[in-house]
Amino acid sequence: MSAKEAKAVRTRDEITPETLGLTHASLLEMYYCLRLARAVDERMWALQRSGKAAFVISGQGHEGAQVGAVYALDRDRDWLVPFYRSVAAVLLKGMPPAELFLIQLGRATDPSSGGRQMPGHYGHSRHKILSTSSPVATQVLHAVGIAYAAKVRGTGEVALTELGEGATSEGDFNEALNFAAVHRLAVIFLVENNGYAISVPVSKQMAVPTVSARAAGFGLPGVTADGSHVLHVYAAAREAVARARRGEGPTLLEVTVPRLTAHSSDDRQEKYRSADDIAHSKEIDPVRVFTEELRAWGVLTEERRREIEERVRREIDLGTEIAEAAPLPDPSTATRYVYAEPGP
Amino acid sequence: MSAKEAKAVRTRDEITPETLGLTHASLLEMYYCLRLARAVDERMWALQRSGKAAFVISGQGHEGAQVGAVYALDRDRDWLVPFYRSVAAVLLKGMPPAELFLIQLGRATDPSSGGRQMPGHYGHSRHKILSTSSPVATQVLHAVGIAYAAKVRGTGEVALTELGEGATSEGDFNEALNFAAVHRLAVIFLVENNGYAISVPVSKQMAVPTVSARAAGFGLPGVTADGSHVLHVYAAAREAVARARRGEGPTLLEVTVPRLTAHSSDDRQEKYRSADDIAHSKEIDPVRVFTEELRAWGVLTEERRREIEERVRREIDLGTEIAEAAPLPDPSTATRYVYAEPGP
Amino acid sequence: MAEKRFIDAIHDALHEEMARDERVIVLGEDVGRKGGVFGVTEGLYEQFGEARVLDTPLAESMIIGVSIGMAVGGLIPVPEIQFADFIHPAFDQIVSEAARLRYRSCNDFGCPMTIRVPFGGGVHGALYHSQSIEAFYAHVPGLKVVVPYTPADAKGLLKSAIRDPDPVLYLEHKKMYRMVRGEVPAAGDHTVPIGPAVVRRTGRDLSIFAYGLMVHEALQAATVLSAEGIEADVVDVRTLRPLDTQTILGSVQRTSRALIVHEDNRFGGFGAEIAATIAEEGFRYLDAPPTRLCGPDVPAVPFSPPLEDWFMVDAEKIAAAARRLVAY
Amino acid sequence: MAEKRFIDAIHDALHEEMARDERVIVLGEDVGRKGGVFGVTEGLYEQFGEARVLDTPLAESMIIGVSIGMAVGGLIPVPEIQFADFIHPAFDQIVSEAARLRYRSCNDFGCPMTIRVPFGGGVHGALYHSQSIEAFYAHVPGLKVVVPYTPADAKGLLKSAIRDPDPVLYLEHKKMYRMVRGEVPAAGDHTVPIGPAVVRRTGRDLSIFAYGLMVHEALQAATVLSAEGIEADVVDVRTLRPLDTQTILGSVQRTSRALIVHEDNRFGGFGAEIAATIAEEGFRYLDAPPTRLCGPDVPAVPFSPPLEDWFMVDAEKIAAAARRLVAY
Ligand SMILES: Cc1ncc(C[n+]2csc(CCOP(=O)(O)OP(=O)(O)O)c2C)c(N)n1
Ligand SMILES: Cc1ncc(C[n+]2csc(CCOP(=O)(O)OP(=O)(O)O)c2C)c(N)n1
Ligand SMILES: [Mg+2]
Ligand SMILES: [Mg+2]
Repeated sequence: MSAKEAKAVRTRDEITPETLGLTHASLLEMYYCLRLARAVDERMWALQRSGKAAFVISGQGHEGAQVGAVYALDRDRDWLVPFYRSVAAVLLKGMPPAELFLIQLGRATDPSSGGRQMPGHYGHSRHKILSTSSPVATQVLHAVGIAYAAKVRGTGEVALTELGEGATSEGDFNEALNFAAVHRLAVIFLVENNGYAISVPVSKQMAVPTVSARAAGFGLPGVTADGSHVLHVYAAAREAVARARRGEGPTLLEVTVPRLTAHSSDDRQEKYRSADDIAHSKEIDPVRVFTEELRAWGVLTEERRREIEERVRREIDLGTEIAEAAPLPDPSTATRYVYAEPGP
Repeated sequence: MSAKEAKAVRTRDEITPETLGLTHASLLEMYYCLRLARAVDERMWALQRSGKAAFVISGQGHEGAQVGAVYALDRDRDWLVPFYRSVAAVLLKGMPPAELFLIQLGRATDPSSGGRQMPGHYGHSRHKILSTSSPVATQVLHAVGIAYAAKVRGTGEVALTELGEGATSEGDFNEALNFAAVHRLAVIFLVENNGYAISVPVSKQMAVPTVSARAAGFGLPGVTADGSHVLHVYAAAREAVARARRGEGPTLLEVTVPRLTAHSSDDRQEKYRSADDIAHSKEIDPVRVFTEELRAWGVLTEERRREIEERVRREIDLGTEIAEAAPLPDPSTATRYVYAEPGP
Repeated sequence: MAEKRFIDAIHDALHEEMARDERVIVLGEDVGRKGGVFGVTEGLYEQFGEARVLDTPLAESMIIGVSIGMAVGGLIPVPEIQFADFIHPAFDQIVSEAARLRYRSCNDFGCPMTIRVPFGGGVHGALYHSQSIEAFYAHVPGLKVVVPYTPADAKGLLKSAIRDPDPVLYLEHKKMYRMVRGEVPAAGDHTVPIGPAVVRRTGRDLSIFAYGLMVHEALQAATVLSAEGIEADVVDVRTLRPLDTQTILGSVQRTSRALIVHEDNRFGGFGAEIAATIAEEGFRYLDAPPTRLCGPDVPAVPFSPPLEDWFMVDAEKIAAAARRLVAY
Repeated sequence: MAEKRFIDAIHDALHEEMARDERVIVLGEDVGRKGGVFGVTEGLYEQFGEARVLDTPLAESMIIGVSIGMAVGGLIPVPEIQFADFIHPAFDQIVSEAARLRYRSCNDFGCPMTIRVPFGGGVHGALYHSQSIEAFYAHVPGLKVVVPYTPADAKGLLKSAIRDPDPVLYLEHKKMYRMVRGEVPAAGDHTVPIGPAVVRRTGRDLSIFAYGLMVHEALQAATVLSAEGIEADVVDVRTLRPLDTQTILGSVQRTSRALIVHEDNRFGGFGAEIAATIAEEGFRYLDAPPTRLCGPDVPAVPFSPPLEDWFMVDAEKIAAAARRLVAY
């Protein structure tokens, strides 16, 4: 083993609940979030398969990255600028499952868009979650602008934005890194690298093995964390948030994650992914890995697991019920809010 | 002196006509190009000041970078994708001074645009110089596409494209680096870093000291050469061309250059540049430095210098005469070539 | 003749042009191994190899910018933009570069390139997978813009576009891929010239001008109207730039009434150009105001079915507008 | 009242709004220490500091994208795009993001932002420093587009734009900066509402619709025409979106003849929308075809003086078109 490898292993060994100062309660909260996100996501697929929803785009496999990162934020004060896989992130940031199903089913009371956007386009001003669009990478600049505003206004807010590794090929991502570095803004670029942009493998997207390598050339730190291990992500994100809070500027935090589903319900991944690749993804599933880790650390008893499972199931069922009972939008509202309406 | 500094100095010392295998004839050809470019440029300003030309954008200070780089190309086979400061580059690539004045004066026989474009928008298919537009950085992708075509068609062509450091903030530049690296294309990105994007100093454009630092994160080599020393640029460019020719891919070649004039005839640089800064630029003028170097190396006698000076003056005068005598475009031609015209 | 789906006609044109001319190269997001998100480029990667069927990184400005360079370098690129909604990052490369290269160089350089773009709504695609973009690009001198409706035109226009020496924006309505079928000449080299519009149905009472999916809806409306005694001339505009004003004015001359239909937002949409041309050049023929029926002025198509239905122009809405116009 | 140049009116509006509301922030290429390439932001950097008058890196998509984030974060950004010709890289951020944020979030988020953009030809700027871009953006639901002509409007509309809760594209014709002078109310808080057009001159024989520099040319033409006994109504459209169709139709009702003038290319230009609206809603008033006089359909303005003169619409060309229209 080379010295470098030894150091990497040591660093990873050092990431334990103890070294991070995480209580059992915190660990179980993270666990609950992972399970909840997975369950919400699975229900979204069920709704689609049963013909109730037109489309799903999934966060399965990305939960470790998102829970690890968002857990490091001040969830009341900081901003989340999400993307279409941000199921776990928006749940942890405060949106209840029912709201995600309202979005999924395009109901009038969908809090993100009133049924105007496709599933997966999250947003919620009260939770400081910026509205999501579909063009990839545009949101990265918005996060940077939010961080600039925070700096000028002295609010101490940090902005965390999420994107896929595919989106890092867009000009906007690079322009954002550059501007954030020049102004040392409190923004974290969370790149969830799942190895594919729909069908295009990373090897055809970029000539370097990691996205984080991009950071140095713009003058900000770049880190790659293993998204199968929630605490690895949490450790890296906590450091990035601390840096941002101290006014030392942005961090590019890449997290390697498995994509456990096809790109979306419109895709068939068997066409371009080998059976081995798909099988390997399942092995590094962060939910599975964290479950094992918590058991090994003696945090998760079988009883606790069942309790959480039960709670998640109830919440999902309740959320689905609420969403299914909610009305579809009335076409007479369709012309509203192209522009602000005059106040009362 | 640290080991690193020592190495840098040694490396620089190694760059001599001898180590590069350059004959006196070659050195004098380079010198002639530098002087010619400077003289053409000065004449362009004179034409503007006398009211004959509406506008000048100048290459003064960039000649060392351009002559050094273009000299490393196979000027018949390879492509130049220039920008508005490419006076020296297009001269060396084959355009005679008269053509630059035809462009400057917007004459019907301007070979780049028939008087349709502003001064400084070079192009010439016969010389494999791609037509220039004004939006910065767009051309970088064109050079990459040319290199892709060369690869597919097996022509062995290399594409050299020029841009300023300011243009590296645009998304297109970054998208181009990425694509070129993925496909290991025979393209050289020549960034002429003159410290300013109009009035905006490098410190407000980027958080890193050199543009070449950007390269590694995209998976291509990045080099910074000192544009005051033509042979330093030539050495770096020759290496980049050789790499490209061997099929090993692109190089980001940054060359630091002084900007000896205002951004253009519409700018007054005293507003944003200190007197010291402007004075320092003059000291590192590549024409001046190369003249001294050639003298020191015993290549340039006073007699030779005068001969070259004389030749340059004749060519400039002749070129100006031709251009001034040329007709302005006839408005009846203005609708032509929006689309291809049917062949005979 | 063989009956083909709209999507197959496009596929076949690509296949034949690639086989015919090795300079033709297809590039874009997921066009290779996956065969495109809609399956249009299915099989090309296997047949022509990855150098000519290129899965690009996710960057539209790059896709077009690199294509321009390819064209200069002697290839004939056929870039695909995955959804019309995502062409906007490439706006500068298309408008400032591809469209102007020939003019600005006074014919020294050209830019043969066909940009294939799936567009349009009615597919639950919401704000960002439903957009119509023709108005932006039909305004740009130096570009040609085509919107086929029949499979035969889809094939023939694509072949013409690929052989055209100038950049062509080829808009394919994604709802039509598997919905529209039609005869396509099987043998020979079937091309359809860029430019001429075509009258799909003749009638004396009003002219309906449409393109893409809206021709389908207009023809259905015409059938309904015919049963009521109203005979519509239905003109499939097909090429938006250059626009066939002769065929358009000829139709108005016959009917004296013009209904212009498109799915894109009304205000500043392409219909305004057709209406303005008719008003200006066909003024003497008109017995009623040239009338537009278009998508409402909200940002593209909202998602939820009641909202989407509200947005989309269909046969019923066309028939209603036609009745009003005839009654004018 | 004080006589001001067009450029000073814009400068003053920026200055007053920055002084009035510390959330207002100016950003763009060279807007800081240099005071803008045209001098519009002169002095703001010195007065308000570099955090609020920001020299950005050279990247238009970034300028707009970051501005959107600033707006979300509680600031009121006033980004400058150095030349209209260079706004295209930001097309996606403007069209997909700024213009849609409110609609797509069903009013949960808004995007107060004023994008200042010098545009237009007649300044030896050639293909890439002369462009008109209003047709692209006036077509976009969610955006407002204003084009002032008088210094008073330049000031008043800019102030209204900055206070508007939605994104406004503010187009300033760069040829007017130092050419056009006019009275600007000196005291108080002078604003001009976004929306209403204004009749600059009344006449019974034809209506001329124009905006920006073309109002200047139209008024000059009207003076010439008046000497010949032709009285033109000249309507300064001022706001392109939302368009004041009432004032436009009112004018046509008085004159029965409409001449629509703009500098941008004719085909698919904004004039088509005005002409189509007049044709559709003012059909009964018309005694002659609504007629457009616009820039020719070549890519922007060629450089050399004879070519530029050929391109530009001016008083003489307007007067000639008006005579033809009145003689119809
Ligand atoms: C500008 C733009 N181009 C294309 C698309 C279509 N598209 C949606 S997701 C996607 C792949 C994104 O890959 P990546 O960024 O790696 O995220 P992932 O889906 O893998 O999480 C593409 C091409 C889009 N949404 N936006
Ligand atoms: C897309 C675009 N935005 C803005 C401009 C206006 N502009 C012309 S040159 C320039 C500065 C370029 O700086 P740099 O790239 O460093 O080149 P330099 O002029 O210093 O050689 C700017 C902002 C432009 N030409 N294109
Ligand atoms: Mg991915
Ligand atoms: Mg520079």
